[in-house]
Amino acid sequence: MLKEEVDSINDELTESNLNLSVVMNSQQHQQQNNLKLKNPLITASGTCGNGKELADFFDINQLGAFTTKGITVKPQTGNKTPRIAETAAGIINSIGLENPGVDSFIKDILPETKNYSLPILANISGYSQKDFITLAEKLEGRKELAGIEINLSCPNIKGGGMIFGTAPEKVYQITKKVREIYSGYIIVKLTPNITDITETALAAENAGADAVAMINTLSAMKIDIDQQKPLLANTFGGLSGPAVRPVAVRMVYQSYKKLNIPILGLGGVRSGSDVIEFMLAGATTVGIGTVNMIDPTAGPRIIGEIKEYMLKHQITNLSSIIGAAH
Amino acid sequence: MLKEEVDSINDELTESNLNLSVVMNSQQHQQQNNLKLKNPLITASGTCGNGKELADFFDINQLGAFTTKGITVKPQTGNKTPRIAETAAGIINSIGLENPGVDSFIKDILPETKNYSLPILANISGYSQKDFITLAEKLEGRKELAGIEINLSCPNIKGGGMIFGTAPEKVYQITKKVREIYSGYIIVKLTPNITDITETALAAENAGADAVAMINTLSAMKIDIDQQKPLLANTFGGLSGPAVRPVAVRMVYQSYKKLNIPILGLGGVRSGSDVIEFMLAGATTVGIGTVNMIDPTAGPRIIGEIKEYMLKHQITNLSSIIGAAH
Amino acid sequence: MFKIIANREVGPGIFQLVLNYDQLPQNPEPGHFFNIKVSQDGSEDPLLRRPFSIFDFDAAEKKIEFIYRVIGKGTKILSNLDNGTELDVLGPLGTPFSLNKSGGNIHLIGGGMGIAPLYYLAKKLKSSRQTLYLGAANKAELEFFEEKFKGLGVECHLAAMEEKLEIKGSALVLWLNYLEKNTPDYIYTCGPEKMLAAVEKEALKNNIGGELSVEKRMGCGIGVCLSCSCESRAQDQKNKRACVEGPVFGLGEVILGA
Amino acid sequence: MFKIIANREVGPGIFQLVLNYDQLPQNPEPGHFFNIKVSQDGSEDPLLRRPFSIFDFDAAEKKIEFIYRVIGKGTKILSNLDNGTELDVLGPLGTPFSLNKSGGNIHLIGGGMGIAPLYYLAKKLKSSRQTLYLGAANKAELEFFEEKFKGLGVECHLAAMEEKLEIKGSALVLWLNYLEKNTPDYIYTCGPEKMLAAVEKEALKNNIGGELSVEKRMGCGIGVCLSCSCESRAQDQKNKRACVEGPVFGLGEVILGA
Ligand SMILES: Cc1cc2nc3c(=O)[nH]c(=O)nc-3n(C[C@H](O)[C@H](O)[C@H](O)COP(=O)(O)OP(=O)(O)OC[C@H]3O[C@@H](n4cnc5c(N)ncnc54)[C@H](O)[C@@H]3O)c2cc1C
Ligand SMILES: Cc1cc2nc3c(=O)[nH]c(=O)nc-3n(C[C@H](O)[C@H](O)[C@H](O)COP(=O)(O)OP(=O)(O)OC[C@H]3O[C@@H](n4cnc5c(N)ncnc54)[C@H](O)[C@@H]3O)c2cc1C
Ligand SMILES: Cc1cc2nc3c(=O)[nH]c(=O)nc-3n(C[C@H](O)[C@H](O)[C@H](O)COP(=O)(O)O)c2cc1C
Ligand SMILES: Cc1cc2nc3c(=O)[nH]c(=O)nc-3n(C[C@H](O)[C@H](O)[C@H](O)COP(=O)(O)O)c2cc1C
Ligand code: FES
Ligand code: FES
Repeated sequence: MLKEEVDSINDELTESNLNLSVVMNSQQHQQQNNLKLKNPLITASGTCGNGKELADFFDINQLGAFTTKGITVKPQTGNKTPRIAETAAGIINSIGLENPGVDSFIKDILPETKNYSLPILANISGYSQKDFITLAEKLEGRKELAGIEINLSCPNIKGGGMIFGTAPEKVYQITKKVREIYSGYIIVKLTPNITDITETALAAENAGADAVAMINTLSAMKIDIDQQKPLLANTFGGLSGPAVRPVAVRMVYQSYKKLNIPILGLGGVRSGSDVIEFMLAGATTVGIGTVNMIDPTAGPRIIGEIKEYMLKHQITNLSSIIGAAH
Repeated sequence: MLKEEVDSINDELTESNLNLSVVMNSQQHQQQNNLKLKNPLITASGTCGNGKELADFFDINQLGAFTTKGITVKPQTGNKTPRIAETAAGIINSIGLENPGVDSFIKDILPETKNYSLPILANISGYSQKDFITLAEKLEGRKELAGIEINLSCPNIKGGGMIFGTAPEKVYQITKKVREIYSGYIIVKLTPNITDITETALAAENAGADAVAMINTLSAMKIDIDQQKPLLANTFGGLSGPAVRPVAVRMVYQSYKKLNIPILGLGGVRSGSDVIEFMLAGATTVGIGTVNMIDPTAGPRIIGEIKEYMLKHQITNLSSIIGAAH
Repeated sequence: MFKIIANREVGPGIFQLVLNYDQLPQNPEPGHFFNIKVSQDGSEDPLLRRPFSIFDFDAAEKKIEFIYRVIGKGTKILSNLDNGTELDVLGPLGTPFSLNKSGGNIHLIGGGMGIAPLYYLAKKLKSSRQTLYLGAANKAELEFFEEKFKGLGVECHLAAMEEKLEIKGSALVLWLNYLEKNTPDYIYTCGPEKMLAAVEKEALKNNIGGELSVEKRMGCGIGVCLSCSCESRAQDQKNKRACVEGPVFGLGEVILGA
Repeated sequence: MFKIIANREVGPGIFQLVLNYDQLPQNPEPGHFFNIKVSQDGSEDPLLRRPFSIFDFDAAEKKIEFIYRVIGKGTKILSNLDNGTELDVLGPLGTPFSLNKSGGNIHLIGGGMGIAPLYYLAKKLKSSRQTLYLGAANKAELEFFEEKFKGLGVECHLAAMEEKLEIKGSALVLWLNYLEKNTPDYIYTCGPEKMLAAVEKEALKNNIGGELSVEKRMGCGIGVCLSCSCESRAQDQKNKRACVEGPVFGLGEVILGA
């Protein structure tokens, strides 16, 4: 295209008439329960605290939605430190779900989210089906929340998350139970530590999940060669960051055509280009995790980069590119 | 330790009395079939051609062993290009096993390896159990080879490698068949695209493999966001390089205590430290793949770095650190 | 915007980094740290920022100064950046030292690069009687700091592990040698966690109050990831984040590890 | 050992990189390429080397010269490296242009950065009658090259996509405009694969022989990984590696893709 032509088109399509909004459809209650977001960016659980800290850096209402740090039934102090190890283009974390427990979450954290005008999602983790039921019951009806994200994939807890997340029938059972109790939007977050993620994704869909999120972290470790022992106090942890993005994008791409529910794609997003990559693969929304730890203003920067891409490619409605790489 | 003390010890332990040799035990024929290597470095299949090219850069006999590019029964021209994509600290390849076929391998390539004095391993891939049987039959008795590496894990071939490699019973069957035919050293190379790699590793052991190699590449993809389509002509490819090392080390660590046969650890090795990391996790030998593509003289450099580590930590016998991080 | 105006070796593998800034969210206090991105031009490795304590600060000239030791990949890359390079820097971060004991008899105890946060502190505590107990591997590592602290009129005692200065040994042993003769009102200490634990134990045993600064592995430095949690000795047992509630803690406030 | 002695912008986003070497395995010929590691100090990202064709070579002064366009992360990082930086460089690699048609009427057809390998070639073909057909986005991208080639006495025809020079269009269209009037004995061409395919087709139709240089995505550049395979038009159908048998191929030798 000649430069003048591009310029003249750009005259028409300007930042102000770009439409970045996306809709995460709901399986259950049709339209009225859809999650409508002003843009596809959703903070990834555990990498953004509960909003307060990032709010020092920018207005987090600019984001599509906010996911809170994972909560459990009881308070947890987490794993021993070191809890984090840096690897090539990635990090391994074994935080171990340090959190104040669901009751404190409801009493102390949820009220604070009232200051925000964006949808809030609570990320929940459990060690048994009963845990998930308790969490769903306690969160049901909480107006502050747009929905919950069931974390079936945390690789840091012995005998816990990982086991549910790799067995399709367990994913189905837990999702189904939670679905019976919780009426808001339900996202099931899946582990990539699995032979075929489409099996667990389909299990979640069949059990009534409104959406799936992929991926949580890849089980990984690092050894301190001078100490000759694992670097993390917990031995194993979860790998995230740019290193894992090619695996995450592959999983989203593989799942897109098999699923009828929307996908929240995440893993290693650093820039607007990466968000576009996930959407082209089939993600309706895209999570930003590790990047916030490095660049606290990543959210608004990425939104700007998405807009640049839309202008360059003359895309008016961002949602039109979902799955376009197939 | 005081500097003088360190110096005085170093006087005794010098480069020349470091022992880097390792032994890969054989399950089958006890001692006489053991693979004795002067050091733990083994070239990873597909990243070093068949030796000739690297030999322009250094004497490859300095390495522990050499693994040839994967061969199939019939010649293959491989996938369409682009066959390679760069990712953060990694690469995705979908070469698609371009190779001249086993007959040409025996006729043209094997004779060339006679110039080398290090053990040569042939990497074999197949689309069916029959393929593996054919390959084993053709390679049985070839004096040029110290052994074969059964690639049950190439993620690039539709309906092929990936499927065998993720089902423990298939791994068992194929290994068993090959074992009945092939009398040299057998390494079974496993895929990391699996929920629990210890299951396939144990299947290989139970079927009579002498060793397992882990990991092959992680299934992955990259999308060209300007073209809005997968960057690789083959859509999917395998991720290798430093990005995957934390996953590979975790898998070796997990498997070490469950297995009685030695592990060839690989995935993302760049330096001597990385070799040490794999050995501490439980690897007896360590593969160097992608690094050779970037630094053709990586082999000798890494050997030097291992020696530095041994001097620093006063380690006389490198094999004494195998599994020491447990 | 931060720009490198000096990045020079001031001891073996020890660098002084001076940055010019155009604006800061607030002026740093002693004990604050900054989180510096060392990879440039979109390289994803190293991925995380690197935390460094403020070593010196000059509001008039808009300069912040750090002292760092080359340890691994990140500091190696940092040490090769040239003057004029623009750096992505977050800070000041964390909770600084309290200066309310100013005027008393103060001991500064630094192990290795633990010296870094103590200089700007000493500057701010100028009205106090200050004694520095500093340990490192060898004399060459200490010279730059000795000169700096002497310039502030701080009494300096130096120890090295590899050669005999005042003693051959650690900052801890050095300090203990003087503790009875010269008992401080308050101490500030920074260094390896094992040393901090030992100093804390001795101080508490002798009923001496003080503060320490810990170096925890950090993911974010801004309180969102909980990588840097320290177990609290307080009743509620709520973990404290080294990057928000710390890196400065009161003696006895958190459980020090290895 | 290779050291940067110049790295400057000579057109919009186009850089000239001059390296001093202390030794080379062999002197480079036109069409050879070098594989340059752009990440420094152990950073693993970008991981792969970046291939660049030799633009100019001076054995007496031990200088090799490249021209590159800033495309993505790798070239961006490269463009920010300062004089004095030591680079890890492999080369010369690949199969160069043959110079046996020297003396005839030669056309050089370059699209965009496809110009890079043609300058040193033109220098070596000095005794021939040479005409350059060069296309780029705009005039600013062409100026540096026009001057260089004119300096060799090469007749230059220039086209741009964004503004009318000799024509408004591609190097291909420009060349076709002249093909009948000035039919060459031999052509050398480099540029986007689509352009190469079109040039090849026209040349073969007109029974003109020649050579082209392809830019294939490379893993290793030394023939070990088979990332750069080109399908051969030869009987045996054996793939050819762009990094070993290429990047220079005879017209019609390999199947050109998109
Ligand atoms: C609050 C705070 C203030 C600090 N102030 C200084 C200072 O003023 N001067 C100075 O020289 N050093 C200081 N350090 C330590 C400094 O951050 C590390 O030496 C540096 O991060 C090492 O990076 P690397 O890439 O060279 O080492 P690598 O070992 O390659 O780093 C790998 C990872 O481990 C982390 N890491 C390694 N060592 C440490 C450490 N000691 N503490 C925390 N994280 C570590 C790195 O940040 C990185 O994420 C401080 C640390 C903290 C937490
Ligand atoms: C034999 C050969 C000679 C070349 N000579 C020149 C030259 O003289 N001047 C010049 O400006 N460019 C030349 N190129 C292209 C140059 O290598 C790429 O522009 C450069 O690698 C882009 O790197 P990047 O990190 O900036 O881009 P990115 O797009 O971020 O690179 C991502 C990956 O794709 C590869 N890649 C991207 N574009 C190309 C391309 N066009 N060809 C091959 N690989 C690509 C990169 O090497 C890298 O592995 C040559 C390519 C080849 C194969
Ligand atoms: C420090 C840290 C803490 C995390 N905590 C949680 C958590 O509590 N619940 C959860 O579902 N995922 C958690 N995750 C996983 C992320 O939400 C995300 O799925 C993963 O990191 C991949 O995305 P990224 O590469 O963008 O970080 C955590 C990740 C990190 C790095
Ligand atoms: C270009 C390329 C080609 C490969 N070809 C083969 C192959 O033919 N057979 C095989 O078993 N593995 C093959 N692999 C996998 C490697 O042998 C190795 O298992 C993997 O790359 C991980 O190690 P690395 O990170 O050190 O490269 C290939 C890898 C690459 C990058
Ligand atoms: S480093 Fe992330 S919370 Fe402290
Ligand atoms: S790039 Fe590896 S063989 Fe050509």
